[in-house]
Amino acid sequence: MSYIGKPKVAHPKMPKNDLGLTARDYEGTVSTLCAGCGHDSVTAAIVQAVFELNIEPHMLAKMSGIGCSSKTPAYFVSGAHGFNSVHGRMPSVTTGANAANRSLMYIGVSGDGDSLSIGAGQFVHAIRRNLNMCYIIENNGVYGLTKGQFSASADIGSKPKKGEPNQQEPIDPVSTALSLGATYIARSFSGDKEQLVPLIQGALLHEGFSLVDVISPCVTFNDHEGSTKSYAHTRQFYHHVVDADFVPPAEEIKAAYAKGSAMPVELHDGSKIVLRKVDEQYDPTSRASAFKYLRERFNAGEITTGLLYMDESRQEMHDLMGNTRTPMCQLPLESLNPGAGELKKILNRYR
Amino acid sequence: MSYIGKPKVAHPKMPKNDLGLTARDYEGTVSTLCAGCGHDSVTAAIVQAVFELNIEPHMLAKMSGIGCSSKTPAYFVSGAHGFNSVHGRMPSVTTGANAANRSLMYIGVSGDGDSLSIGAGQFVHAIRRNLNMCYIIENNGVYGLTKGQFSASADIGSKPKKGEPNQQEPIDPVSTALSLGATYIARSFSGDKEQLVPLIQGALLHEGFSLVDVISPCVTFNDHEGSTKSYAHTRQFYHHVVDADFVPPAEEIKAAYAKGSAMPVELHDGSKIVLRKVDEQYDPTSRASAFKYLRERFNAGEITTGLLYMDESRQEMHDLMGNTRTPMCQLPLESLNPGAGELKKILNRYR
Amino acid sequence: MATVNDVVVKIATVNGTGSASANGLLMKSIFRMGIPVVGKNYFPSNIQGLPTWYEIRVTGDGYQSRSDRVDIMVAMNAQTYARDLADVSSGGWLLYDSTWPRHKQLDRDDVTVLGVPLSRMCNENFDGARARILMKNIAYVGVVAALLDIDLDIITTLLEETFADKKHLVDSNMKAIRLGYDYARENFVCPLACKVEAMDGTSGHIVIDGNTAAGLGCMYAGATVGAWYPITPSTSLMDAFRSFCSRYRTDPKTGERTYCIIQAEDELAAIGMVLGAAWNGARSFTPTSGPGISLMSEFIGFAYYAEIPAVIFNVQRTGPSTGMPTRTQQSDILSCAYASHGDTRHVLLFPKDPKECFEMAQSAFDYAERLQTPVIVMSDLDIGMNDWMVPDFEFDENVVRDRGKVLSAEQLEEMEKFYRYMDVDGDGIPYRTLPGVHPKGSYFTRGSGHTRHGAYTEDSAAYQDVVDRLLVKWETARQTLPEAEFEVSRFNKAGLLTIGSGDGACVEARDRLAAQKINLDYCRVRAFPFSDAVKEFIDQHEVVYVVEQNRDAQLRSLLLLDAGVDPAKLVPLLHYNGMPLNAGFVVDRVLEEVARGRAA
Amino acid sequence: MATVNDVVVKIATVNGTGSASANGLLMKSIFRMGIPVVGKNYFPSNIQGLPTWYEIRVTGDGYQSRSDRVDIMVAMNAQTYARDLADVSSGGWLLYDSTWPRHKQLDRDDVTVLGVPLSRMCNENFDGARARILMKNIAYVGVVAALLDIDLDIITTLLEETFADKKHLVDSNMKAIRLGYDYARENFVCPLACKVEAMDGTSGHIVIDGNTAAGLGCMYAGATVGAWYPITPSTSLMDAFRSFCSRYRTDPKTGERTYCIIQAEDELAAIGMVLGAAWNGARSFTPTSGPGISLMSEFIGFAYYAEIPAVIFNVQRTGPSTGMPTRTQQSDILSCAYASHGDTRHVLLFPKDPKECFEMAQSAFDYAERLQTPVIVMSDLDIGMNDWMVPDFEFDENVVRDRGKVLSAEQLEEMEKFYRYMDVDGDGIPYRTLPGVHPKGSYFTRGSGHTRHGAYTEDSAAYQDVVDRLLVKWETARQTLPEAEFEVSRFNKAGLLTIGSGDGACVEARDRLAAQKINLDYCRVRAFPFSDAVKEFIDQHEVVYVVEQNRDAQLRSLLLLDAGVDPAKLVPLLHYNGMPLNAGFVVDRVLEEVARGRAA
Ligand SMILES: Cc1ncc(C[n+]2csc(CCOP(=O)(O)OP(=O)(O)O)c2C)c(N)n1
Ligand SMILES: Cc1ncc(C[n+]2csc(CCOP(=O)(O)OP(=O)(O)O)c2C)c(N)n1
Ligand code: SF4
Ligand code: SF4
Ligand SMILES: [Mg+2]
Ligand SMILES: [Mg+2]
Repeated sequence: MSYIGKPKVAHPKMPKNDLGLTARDYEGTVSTLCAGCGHDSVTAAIVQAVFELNIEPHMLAKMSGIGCSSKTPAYFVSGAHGFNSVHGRMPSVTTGANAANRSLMYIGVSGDGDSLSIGAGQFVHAIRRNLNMCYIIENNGVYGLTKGQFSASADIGSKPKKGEPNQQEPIDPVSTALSLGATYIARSFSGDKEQLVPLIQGALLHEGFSLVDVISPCVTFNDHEGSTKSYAHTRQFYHHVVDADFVPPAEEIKAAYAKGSAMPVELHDGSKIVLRKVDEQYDPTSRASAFKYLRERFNAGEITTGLLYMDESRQEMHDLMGNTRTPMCQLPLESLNPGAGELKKILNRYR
Repeated sequence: MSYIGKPKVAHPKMPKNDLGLTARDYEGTVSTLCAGCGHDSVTAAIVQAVFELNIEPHMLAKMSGIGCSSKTPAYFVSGAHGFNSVHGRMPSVTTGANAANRSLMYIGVSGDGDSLSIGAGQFVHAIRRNLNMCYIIENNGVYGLTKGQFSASADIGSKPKKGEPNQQEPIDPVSTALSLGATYIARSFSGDKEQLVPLIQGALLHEGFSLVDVISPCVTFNDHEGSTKSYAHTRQFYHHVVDADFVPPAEEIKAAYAKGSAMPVELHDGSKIVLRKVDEQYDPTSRASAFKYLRERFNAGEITTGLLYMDESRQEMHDLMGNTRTPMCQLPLESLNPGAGELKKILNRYR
Repeated sequence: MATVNDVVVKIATVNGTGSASANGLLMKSIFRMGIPVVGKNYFPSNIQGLPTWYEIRVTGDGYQSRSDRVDIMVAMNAQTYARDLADVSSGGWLLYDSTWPRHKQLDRDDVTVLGVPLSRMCNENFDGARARILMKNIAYVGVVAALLDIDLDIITTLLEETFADKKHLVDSNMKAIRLGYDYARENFVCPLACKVEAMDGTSGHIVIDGNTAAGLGCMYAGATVGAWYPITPSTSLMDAFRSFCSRYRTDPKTGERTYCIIQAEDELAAIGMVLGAAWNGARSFTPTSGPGISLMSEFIGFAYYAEIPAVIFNVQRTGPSTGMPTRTQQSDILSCAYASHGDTRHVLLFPKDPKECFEMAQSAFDYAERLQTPVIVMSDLDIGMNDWMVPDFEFDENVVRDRGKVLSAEQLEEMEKFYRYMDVDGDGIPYRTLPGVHPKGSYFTRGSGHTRHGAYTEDSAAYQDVVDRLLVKWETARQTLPEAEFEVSRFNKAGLLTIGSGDGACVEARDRLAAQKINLDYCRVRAFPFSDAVKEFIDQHEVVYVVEQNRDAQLRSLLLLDAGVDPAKLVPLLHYNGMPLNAGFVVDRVLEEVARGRAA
Repeated sequence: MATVNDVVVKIATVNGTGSASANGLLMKSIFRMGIPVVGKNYFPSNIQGLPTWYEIRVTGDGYQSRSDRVDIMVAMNAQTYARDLADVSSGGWLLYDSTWPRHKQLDRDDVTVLGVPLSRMCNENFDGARARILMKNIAYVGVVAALLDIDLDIITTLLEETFADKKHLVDSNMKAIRLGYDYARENFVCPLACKVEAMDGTSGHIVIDGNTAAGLGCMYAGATVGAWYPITPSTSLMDAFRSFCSRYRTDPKTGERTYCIIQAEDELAAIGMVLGAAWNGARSFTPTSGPGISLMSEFIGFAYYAEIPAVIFNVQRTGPSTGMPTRTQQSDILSCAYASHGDTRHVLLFPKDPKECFEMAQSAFDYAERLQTPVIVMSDLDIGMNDWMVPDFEFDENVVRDRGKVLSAEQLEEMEKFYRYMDVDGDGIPYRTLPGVHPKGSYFTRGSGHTRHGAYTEDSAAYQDVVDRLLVKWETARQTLPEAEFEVSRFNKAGLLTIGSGDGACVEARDRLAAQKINLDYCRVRAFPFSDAVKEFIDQHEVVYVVEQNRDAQLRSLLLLDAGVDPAKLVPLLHYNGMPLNAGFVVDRVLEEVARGRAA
């Protein structure tokens, strides 16, 4: 939705990445979201993440469904192809896209409505396939675009602007993903870019399904008092357990980590994620203990954030199937059939 | 599917329940499933469960989707109304049916394909609403009716009759239900009627969503060596943790429980479920610890069965909404509008 | 040209700035003066910050459709200024906020530009950013009131009603109104040549949108289960049902509810819930729009074949796929008529305005229960979300609603054996039973092949027997559904035929064409399958102009297939750019066809 | 009546007992004798224990459709004995297992009953329950071989081929064959009056089912991504694709695959995957059946509007809803042609047999990529799952497949700016780009309103511009798609028109009618939209009998809507009980119409 073009004049002194591009080159058209919408902050975090990762814009594929959140791929990396599909079906489109071309990097942006209601089935099955993608849920507890109905992530007791508080058990994408065995699971907050950017970077580089659940308040319909997805509530009950830093392949890990221990995990491309435990108790490598911890904190009213679970050992979809590394869509058509002679032989089986 | 009628002659000495009905009165038409199919044993368990519970046949509603498993409601309680819906959509139909008439007892029979693939979204949301129903998954790891494709519950490494072993992470309905907060979660085995019958009885009487995940081998497509959903494999790795006994309202709990401690839980109608802990470690009242335990056993290759989680404190769908106890469908139409006079007043708001 | 009670005011603003209530106030105040009005809202598919327009047509002669001209443009949005100025009809006026300079180059000789320093006035008189923005909108209402000569007392009363408990809001709003009003009277010749005058054209009428009317109708119909998934432009239907029910269907003492609204996880689930509830005997419904219909189609076919009542409101929007969710069209006619695979066809009702939404919301349940099949009420965004002036709704408490052929416990007790799908009465409609009523009533509902007895079958003859009977039922439906509306004279060779929201523009177009000596008979179809009278209407004319709001002549297609009329007679007049139909379009297209030698 | 190479054998068994391979053996052996055969399998929608039938028509004159008589009934299923006996044509034979007594009361004077103690013989000669059941089936093959005079050497060869590595199985099977064969020769007059004789009617032909052929076609087309959700009767299409690919598209050394088959979680996901893959430039497809089409319809509309190629195989089955999944019909024509809400229409291809399944499986990708739109190949259960005798498939390695208008990196490099939805060539087909190819190619694919430049829009004119262009593309499709097949003589006033699997019965019916001096011209339509020649064919005849396998005359409906022909000319001949069409039905219905005074 772009009535106004955005001027793309970059200041000559703007920092450039290894490709010689500035952050400006990773922007999109002007956002049409409400002023202050959390989603715009996530957009900014994505811009920074891909800029810093030196991703060639046209090698990124931006996938989405329908919703305010799902509109955002238009607002970052104009140079990337985008696919704004139908409501709740981004995962299947991304699955097919990835099946056809595994050489692109896939970033999917979805909403809590898009992923946890109409899209719940597809969300679950993308995880099951360990689809190689970064899946971001811009989680605001409501349907923004259809004007403020509760979504399935609304917490019990969370109050709407008018009407009665939600009574239904929320679906927590993180626990669901843990129960299903997603291989990279993070939670963050649109208001915490520092935490969010490296989590997205890790998610982009992790080979397999990466979930980044971002609390992203809807200022228009769900940012009032009593809402558990408001800026105020999130800030108050926000609890980092494992933060992450992303370290590109070439660089050495030299930063000093003040709080907690640091644990570097090597990714497939040689880069590293350094996990910084803020909470010593937390073990981001065990589904069982992660789940237990999360539930206990949830019961205590806390919002646990950070890189909550990571498993680099499981193969992603193509490798599970034993597929060629050449993108399917680049295989020459002629190479894909055994020819007229072989056809004759095949037919002989049917005589 | 009934080419042959089933003779309904009950032996005069057959035991009768409080309604004066024999188990025969709770049978259905002749099964058209393969000889030896696990689903037929589940059918038998259901017959026994409802017979013993003295349920009036026409007060039971039998709901299903599509699949061999989903056919079974035709094979029990002919006197009950049945709704064989479309593939994967039994939960929504049951939700609507229950919304309209909360006085019936709802038993839904589904398959792993029906519930975990096409029906995953509806399954998840029925749990979220705490819909008052007994939801049975006849889990055989394959699509029986479409001839043996792996389902989403197939275990990693499980071998098909021909072709390659499954590589994808299974969806375990029990862990998923735990992560979503289902209020009664059980797992059993079609070959263990003794364990299964009381679990179904408890599920029927529990006010809220009850899941009974039953390993129910498909003899035709998934009962060979190497299959983790075969009779042999299940028997071998089967591990009871909490068994349950059902005690009707009137009766006192008098049985002596040999192994482990017994814990009676009172249900809404005054009857009780007595949990018999087979494994002392197991705590069926904590989602967090149940999940942890299940994953650990799963990693050890064990199939944990029994009444795995129970929470009598949460309200079911109607009560969450504050609905009248009178079934909606029995409210006289005339009582449902404020009349012509009030209409005039309403219209005045629009002048 | 000087006119009285014939003026079109269009207001261009940015959404999310509170202009909606200002525009409503303006429209209502004219209505309260007894002058018929038409209001149309053109809003973007986002929440805040994009251009939005509101158009008020003051129509002393009571036409129902939007106009094709703009007399006064209130150009409050700099972003669309150029386009808005271009839209003004020759001789018209453009009102703008003169606090800031404007593009003088764009000026038109034939448009009078009126500048009012709205922002400045409001900044001087009000505190706080939000209040200043809101009051700017109210202030332009004051300006327009002065320009058109709207009664300020009526505006005051309306504000008092709106802010019954908040006197200070009445005062601040009136202050803003006054700012605009006084500025206009001081600086311009007021009223303009196009002005309003109190008349008696609105008594016995209300101003309401179709979704609210349908929601109210559902409550009056005794619907108890509503399942839905939010989608523009149908969302406000369930909102209305909820708000009426929370007032009238909640026990004041216990708080107990006699309605159950379920926000489903998607449309597949919503329709599943409706079927489950209907199977159990509740009146149940779901409102949706195009994409929802696509998703519901498997279940709609199930309901057709298993013969389960279901009421679906399709508030149609523009386009295939997501299209333009905030624009109107009638483009789901084919997809609804034949929703689902296999041989299926479905009953459609076509309300023309909110009043028929109210009525059909009730009768839809009767038809669904009588015919044991889905009934789709084909509303659209124009009807559903715009404010229409319509005659007061009526409700006759003595009418006993049709619940169809449902066997009672007593009837079952007396029967030897109940068979679900037997055509006992020869009308193609079998008897049904409700779960829990009587042991003899039990049967197994299925979408797989079944016999007239309700048993599973794969037998060719037994299968065909049932689907053939469904055709008998279809003919019963044809006889049962609401008759079309006709206006026929003996002399006319040509007719105009339309459905739903096309009515207003067609009625007006007929008048305008008649003024040019082109007389057309008229038929407004109200249901599918079509009655015999519709077929006769077509048969009796040389040419029938079929006016509809889609690209593919979908209504015309159904007429060919279901009424079996001569295609040569049916000339499509297609309007599908997403804007509501207007009379000008119909007039122009008919004139074009007449010029080409078509009968008139 | 004594006949040579004109006999129908029907075998009634219970499913899950291994009779399928016995029946295949019987059919194949006749085919190997050079005699044309037609095989039809009528199986239940369950896995084991229900009645199932296999029908072999030996048709020396090479007709393709099932017959309307049964000469020899092999009644192996006590449950259906009565019905099977009733099905035998007068003068025919019934073969049964005389190990057990049978219902003598049911006997017919005009049917010769032949008892063979199959179970007893097999119990005496084989060990183990499973082997005995299997061998009983093989034994009746022996009996029939004797009765018809089938060459035992051919049977032996076939068994040797089947059990190449398992000599002992060849022996045991031959032993069972011998048991039946010898018993028959000893006890009955062999061969019967209806018998077979080697001829040269099958060279250059194969026996194959349509799903296997389509799967093979997909491999030859270079499809790389197949996404699907299992559903009868389409499942075996993906099975075939998988098995061909595992043989020919797997690197023998590394095991690396150049194909990616994804079993989706449902049909909504399957079509989503196809679109995602096609968007990225892979040839991708999904096989499904009716319920799957309903579920896919939202996405099909998206693909139409966003202009994404997609190949869908709809192997149609009987009924609305779940219907009869193991019976055939052509009843998804309307739902596929107009799948999805809004103004949408889709390209359909109608293969008549497995050979055309092979060919259209390839050309479908060409059309989809050329037209940038979904293409639905409308097969059915009869074609897809039955064994058809068809001419050898051909594959020309020199034909360069049409990948449509895809801009290369070089082309993009040279362009100033790329706009996704511009009609550069005037054929309504825009250019597209693939992700990852070139920075200049990037654009945002969306199902919401967009302009010719690919930008989001809510502007009426910009919106209409794009949907109007889609109509231009539709006309290009009309010119592009495969032409219908015609047989026209100058003298005939009436024509027969059909699609797909209706061909065989129509061809045969024409011959039979001609024998009665009723000569009909013929048109077999192969694609929708219809070519001009189809319209001309109809225009040039006084009456055209439209033969189709559904209740609602769906093909006729499309002809009215898309070809704009005179409805009075199109007489529907509808067959929809789930059995494959046969010539007798067509002949009878034409005669009825002629008797009523229709042209012939
Ligand atoms: C099939 C279908 N149903 C309904 C809609 C209407 N719709 C658009 S966005 C949306 C919900 C969006 O919620 P969420 O994904 O949480 O996004 P947010 O706007 O909150 O970012 C709905 C229901 C649709 N576009 N398609
Ligand atoms: C929409 C739709 N897609 C596909 C099918 C085909 N289908 C029938 S049953 C089934 C799977 C059943 O598997 P499961 O639920 O595990 O039941 P089981 O037969 O194993 O008991 C499928 C895919 C269908 N009926 N409807
Ligand atoms: S409605 Fe909410 S989610 Fe949507 S743009 Fe506005 S603030 Fe963001
Ligand atoms: S196929 Fe499998 S699941 Fe189906 S009836 Fe047979 S054994 Fe049971
Ligand atoms: Mg949201
Ligand atoms: Mg299964």
